[in-house]
Amino acid sequence: MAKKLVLDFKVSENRRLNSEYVVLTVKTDEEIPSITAGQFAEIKVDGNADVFLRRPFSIQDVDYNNNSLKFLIQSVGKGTETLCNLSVGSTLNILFPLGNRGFSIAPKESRVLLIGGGCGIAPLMLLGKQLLAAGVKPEFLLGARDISALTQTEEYEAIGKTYYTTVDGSKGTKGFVIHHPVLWDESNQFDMIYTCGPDAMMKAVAKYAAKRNIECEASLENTMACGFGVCLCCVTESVKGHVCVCTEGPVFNIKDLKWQISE
Amino acid sequence: MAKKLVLDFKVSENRRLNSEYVVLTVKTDEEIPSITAGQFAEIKVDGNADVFLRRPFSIQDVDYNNNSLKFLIQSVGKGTETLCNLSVGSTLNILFPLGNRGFSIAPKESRVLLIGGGCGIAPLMLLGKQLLAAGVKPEFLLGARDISALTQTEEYEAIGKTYYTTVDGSKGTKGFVIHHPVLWDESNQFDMIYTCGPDAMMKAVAKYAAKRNIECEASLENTMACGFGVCLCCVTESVKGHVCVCTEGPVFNIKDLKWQISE
Amino acid sequence: MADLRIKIKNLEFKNPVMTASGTYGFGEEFEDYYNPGILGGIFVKGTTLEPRQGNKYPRMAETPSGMLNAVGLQNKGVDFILENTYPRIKKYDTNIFINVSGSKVEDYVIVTEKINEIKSIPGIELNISCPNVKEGGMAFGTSCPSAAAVVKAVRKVYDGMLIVKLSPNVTDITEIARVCEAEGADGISLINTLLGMAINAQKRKPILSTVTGGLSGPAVKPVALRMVWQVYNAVKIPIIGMGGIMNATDAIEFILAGATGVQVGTANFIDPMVCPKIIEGINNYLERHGFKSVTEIIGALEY
Amino acid sequence: MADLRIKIKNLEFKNPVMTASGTYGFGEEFEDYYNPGILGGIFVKGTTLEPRQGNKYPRMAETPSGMLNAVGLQNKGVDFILENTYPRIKKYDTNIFINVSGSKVEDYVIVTEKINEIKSIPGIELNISCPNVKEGGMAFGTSCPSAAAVVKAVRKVYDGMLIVKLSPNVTDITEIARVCEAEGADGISLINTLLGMAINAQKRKPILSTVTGGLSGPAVKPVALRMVWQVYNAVKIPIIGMGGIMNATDAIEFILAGATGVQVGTANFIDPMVCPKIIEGINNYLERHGFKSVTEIIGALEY
Ligand SMILES: Cc1cc2nc3c(=O)[nH]c(=O)nc-3n(C[C@H](O)[C@H](O)[C@H](O)COP(=O)(O)OP(=O)(O)OC[C@H]3O[C@@H](n4cnc5c(N)ncnc54)[C@H](O)[C@@H]3O)c2cc1C
Ligand SMILES: Cc1cc2nc3c(=O)[nH]c(=O)nc-3n(C[C@H](O)[C@H](O)[C@H](O)COP(=O)(O)OP(=O)(O)OC[C@H]3O[C@@H](n4cnc5c(N)ncnc54)[C@H](O)[C@@H]3O)c2cc1C
Ligand SMILES: Cc1cc2nc3c(=O)[nH]c(=O)nc-3n(C[C@H](O)[C@H](O)[C@H](O)COP(=O)(O)O)c2cc1C
Ligand SMILES: Cc1cc2nc3c(=O)[nH]c(=O)nc-3n(C[C@H](O)[C@H](O)[C@H](O)COP(=O)(O)O)c2cc1C
Ligand code: FES
Ligand code: FES
Repeated sequence: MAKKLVLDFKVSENRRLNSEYVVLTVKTDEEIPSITAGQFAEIKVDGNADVFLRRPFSIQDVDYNNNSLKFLIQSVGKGTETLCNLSVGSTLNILFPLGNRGFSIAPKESRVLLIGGGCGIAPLMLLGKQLLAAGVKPEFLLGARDISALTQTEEYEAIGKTYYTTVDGSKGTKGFVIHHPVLWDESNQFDMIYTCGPDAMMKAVAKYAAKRNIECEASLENTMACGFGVCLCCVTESVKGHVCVCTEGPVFNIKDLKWQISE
Repeated sequence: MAKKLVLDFKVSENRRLNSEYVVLTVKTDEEIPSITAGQFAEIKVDGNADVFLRRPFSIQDVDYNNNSLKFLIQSVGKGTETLCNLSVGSTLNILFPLGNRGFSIAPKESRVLLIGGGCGIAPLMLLGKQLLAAGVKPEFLLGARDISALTQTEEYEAIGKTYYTTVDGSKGTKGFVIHHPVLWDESNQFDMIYTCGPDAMMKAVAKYAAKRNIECEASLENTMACGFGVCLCCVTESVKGHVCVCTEGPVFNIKDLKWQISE
Repeated sequence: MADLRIKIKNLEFKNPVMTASGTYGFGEEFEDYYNPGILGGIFVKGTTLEPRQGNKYPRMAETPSGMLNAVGLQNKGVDFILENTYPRIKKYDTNIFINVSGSKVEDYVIVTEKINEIKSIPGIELNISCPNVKEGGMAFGTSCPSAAAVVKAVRKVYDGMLIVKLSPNVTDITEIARVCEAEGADGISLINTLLGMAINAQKRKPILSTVTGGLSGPAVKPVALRMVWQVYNAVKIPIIGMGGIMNATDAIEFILAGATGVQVGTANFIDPMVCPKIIEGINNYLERHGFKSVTEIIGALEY
Repeated sequence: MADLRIKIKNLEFKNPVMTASGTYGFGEEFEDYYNPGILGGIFVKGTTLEPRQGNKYPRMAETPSGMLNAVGLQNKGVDFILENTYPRIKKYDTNIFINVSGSKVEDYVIVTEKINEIKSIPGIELNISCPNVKEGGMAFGTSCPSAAAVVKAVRKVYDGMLIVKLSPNVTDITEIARVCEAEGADGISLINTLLGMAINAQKRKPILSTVTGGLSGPAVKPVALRMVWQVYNAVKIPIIGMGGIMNATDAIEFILAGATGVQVGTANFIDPMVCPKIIEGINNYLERHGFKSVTEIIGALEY
């Protein structure tokens, strides 16, 4: 994995997707090291007296030619709200790339499904691109509350076939991702499932994969104080006991985790 | 005194005078109550994680037609630095008018001298204008480190005759305000001296006035937590014991204060 | 509209939001902003037997998410307050509590006896936790025997509601709370300020004239919440919680931890309208979560 | 360049800036940013006799200007650390201290005996102040007899430098410091975290799996400074001060209050480069104010 850096970036674009989501593009003068999908960054949020620690975000995309990174940010609280309202030109101090284990790239020709919900779709975009580059055709299954919460659909569709579920049925299948027919049509044989999103979603997906003996990797979003392995706050229970999500993950093979079984 | 208000203002101008000072003009939709020179406001500083309490500033000028106030702000720390960098259109929450005792207006035809240093010149501008309106011709004696620290000179000169001292002699008399010849030429008989500025300056002026039995009012800038009389943190020793600068002042007749004698 | 009323013994408070001693004056300074009568209660500035000049200036230092104060119980003395100040503010349609401070047990007793004469004052808050006076004050609140002695002596002469205000500067807050309960306190309020210090590095001097002072504001909220929760699990009498409450969510956290009522202190300095906003915010929370009365969430923390 | 060296007993530290236990791992995670060998010292994560899994997730809550943690001394046990981790980090040209924790006096003694075998480790920091474990931990640091018992037992078997780390959750920090000094401690470090609590009002649940946790960060700085100053005036052995140090000014405040060295904790999470910045900032301060050596400002507060 690349050396960790702490760099100042400038916001070069703040694209609002809907009332909840923005995509922030940030640029720096330094060269961006090679990023593995699933790796994340810890962003320092200035200008909000109520935010003390950095905030972790998956790297949604990277442009090595322009030294730029993209983040998909969902406004859920003080820090994300401040980030969502940043104007172009603002400076952001970013610690990256973090996470010693990103998603692994399935072998050529495998059939893979990338299942995401909420801001958890972010790392799947870079993963999709890296799979494509490695000769694997990704398919996406994205879930949301309703159609207005499904964002960047064209961008995902440009990478691979994309299925949708919405809780209210306003787009794709009605229900949660786990209810989508692509998972239940026995003619579909997935070799690998990647997932990132709300805990309940990932657990349902993990159960599904475990039952069918499909390789499955999940990217966890435990609350973090440091993001680089020194506070021991972000642990998950693994077969090896407590391990730090920030350094031993954030991506785990579900076989190494205990949570999906416990339910 | 007018009812205290807590209102949102918009910054309508941020005029930088030099590396240290700006003049902020702020506007609101509500009507501004009548302000007595010497009264101040407590400004909430947003966007700086290190600033917790409001910051007090003298009202340098008021425009009742435009519902606007002017503040002269000297960057000396975290809060003032943030204020000095505010862009036009920013919102400022302001508690005002504070201070139950502003400067008293000398009787018509009196000869008065307004002695200020540093950001202490701020309330003297409004005082000068209110004196003029009451038929008293104010004279100013303004002191600074050097010529570059003397700001708004034209505005003061437009109100009344203005004398200067600078520590390095780059403008006016070399030295501190107390060394200016206008104070030592026995043909000058001042009926009233008003002063605001660094403690050492005000004490020297108070001593001078007390010795000559000249009426003298000083505006104090004690550190404050609330600004309206409920925390009891801003006290000064008066002949009546500890009194709150924010409610019993900020302007005091030096006869009521103990500090100028103690030295 | 949810039912915001709470009760401590037989005394009703129209809502759980009260103001903390030393941060609200006698309420009069807030009249320009709103009618103090809308509050659940007003706890006035620490009152002593004799008038006190308090400590020398400077008495205040800003700290990260908080402030230190070293006011040192400046007040005009109980006689002046009962004769001059109280008659002016008793018009407020709320419960006014006098915060009683002293440096000797006898002083506490005499002050309380005087207050006991005025039956319209529903209660007192016994301040055994002021960190800013040389004698007495916090010393009473930091050992069980001395806390017991003051509460016992005061209880003997006082018929009204007796709330004892505890110091957080102790190893075990529950043992102090328990002796106060045992000696007849009707309620416990906490926390007073944490003893702290601030230094001006450039001048190499303490910022406060007294070197140390009392820390308040959001910085202390985690400690305050913890102590409220500990005391809630240790005594049966009601608790009034405080320490860093800035908004309705903070207030609700204290109530969930076990407080029947809350006091708002330092926040009054920053937003004079904070108390009405908190009252409204608590109501909104209760409605949103389907509670009919604020009493349903007292100590309702699930774990 | 001012002389930044300090000494505790005969041990020299190249500068007063060290890292606080539990906030710096074993230094290796910082190698990408700078060479940990530039530090005055590294205090590694709390080490116990047996490996410990620590507490359940969630272990962290952000609070105003601070955070709560409830890690609960997760570590691989003293044998693993001495055999596997220490050999990897002993290359750093700085003083590495092992933070020793336990739930029984015997455990502290056995761990210390093992460390005593490795003469290249200059010292230990006896953690009698961890608020996040059910047994032992903070309990040792909150009463004089138990603090005395641990320090005495460990001193008997340990030849290296013995720093005792105190808990701020006490009524009188000076009496604890004095017994540690009396039992042979070579230095005192303080403060460990303040016991606090955080609540999710929407879910009506504590945020931490353990309900309470340890508060650190700038919020605690006023309390930490006050305790360093009190202990400085109570004992003769050197003090290592910590609690909310975020920059050089904060570090200098601790030194002025009486600390010989400082530890930086939570700040490492927010700015991994904070320690080198603090070292540089202290040097700049000393040069600007005309001091030749940092030792000139230890306890140099004027009042
Ligand atoms: C490895 C990793 C990658 C992430 N990637 C993304 C991403 O690409 N896009 C994105 O929008 N978000 C992402 N997150 C989540 C993001 O970090 C949090 O939403 C953010 O920290 C919340 O900050 P806040 O100040 O807005 O919320 P706060 O005001 O601190 O809290 C608001 C609410 O959110 C909850 N919350 C805060 N952090 C988390 C968390 N980590 N997990 C669950 N609940 C939380 C709080 O408990 C609270 O209820 C990621 C998190 C991790 C650990
Ligand atoms: C009634 C009144 C009127 C004032 N009018 C003006 C004005 O018109 N223009 C103006 O620029 N300033 C004025 N001040 C001073 C102004 O309030 C302070 O400079 C400001 O609060 C500093 O905030 P800060 O966050 O920048 O400084 P901080 O970062 O908090 O502190 C920086 C340094 O300034 C010192 N300091 C902070 N406040 C004060 C104070 N009140 N007195 C002395 N030293 C202080 C601190 O001790 C510290 O050394 C006035 C103060 C009062 C009480
Ligand atoms: C300036 C100031 C003065 C205070 N004076 C008193 C007092 O006289 N009596 C008392 O019991 N508490 C006093 N307190 C403590 C508060 O009542 C309250 O316990 C403490 O500030 C914590 O609450 P907060 O964080 O909401 O301010 C004072 C606090 C401040 C900030
Ligand atoms: C996540 C975390 C883990 C900690 N673990 C330990 C520990 O194992 N042993 C110990 O003595 N102190 C531990 N501490 C306390 C710190 O060493 C330090 O005393 C405290 O955080 C105050 O300093 P700070 O405000 O600079 O962080 C820990 C603190 C944090 C935040
Ligand atoms: S977030 Fe600190 S160890 Fe993972
Ligand atoms: S600043 Fe609070 S009383 Fe004057």
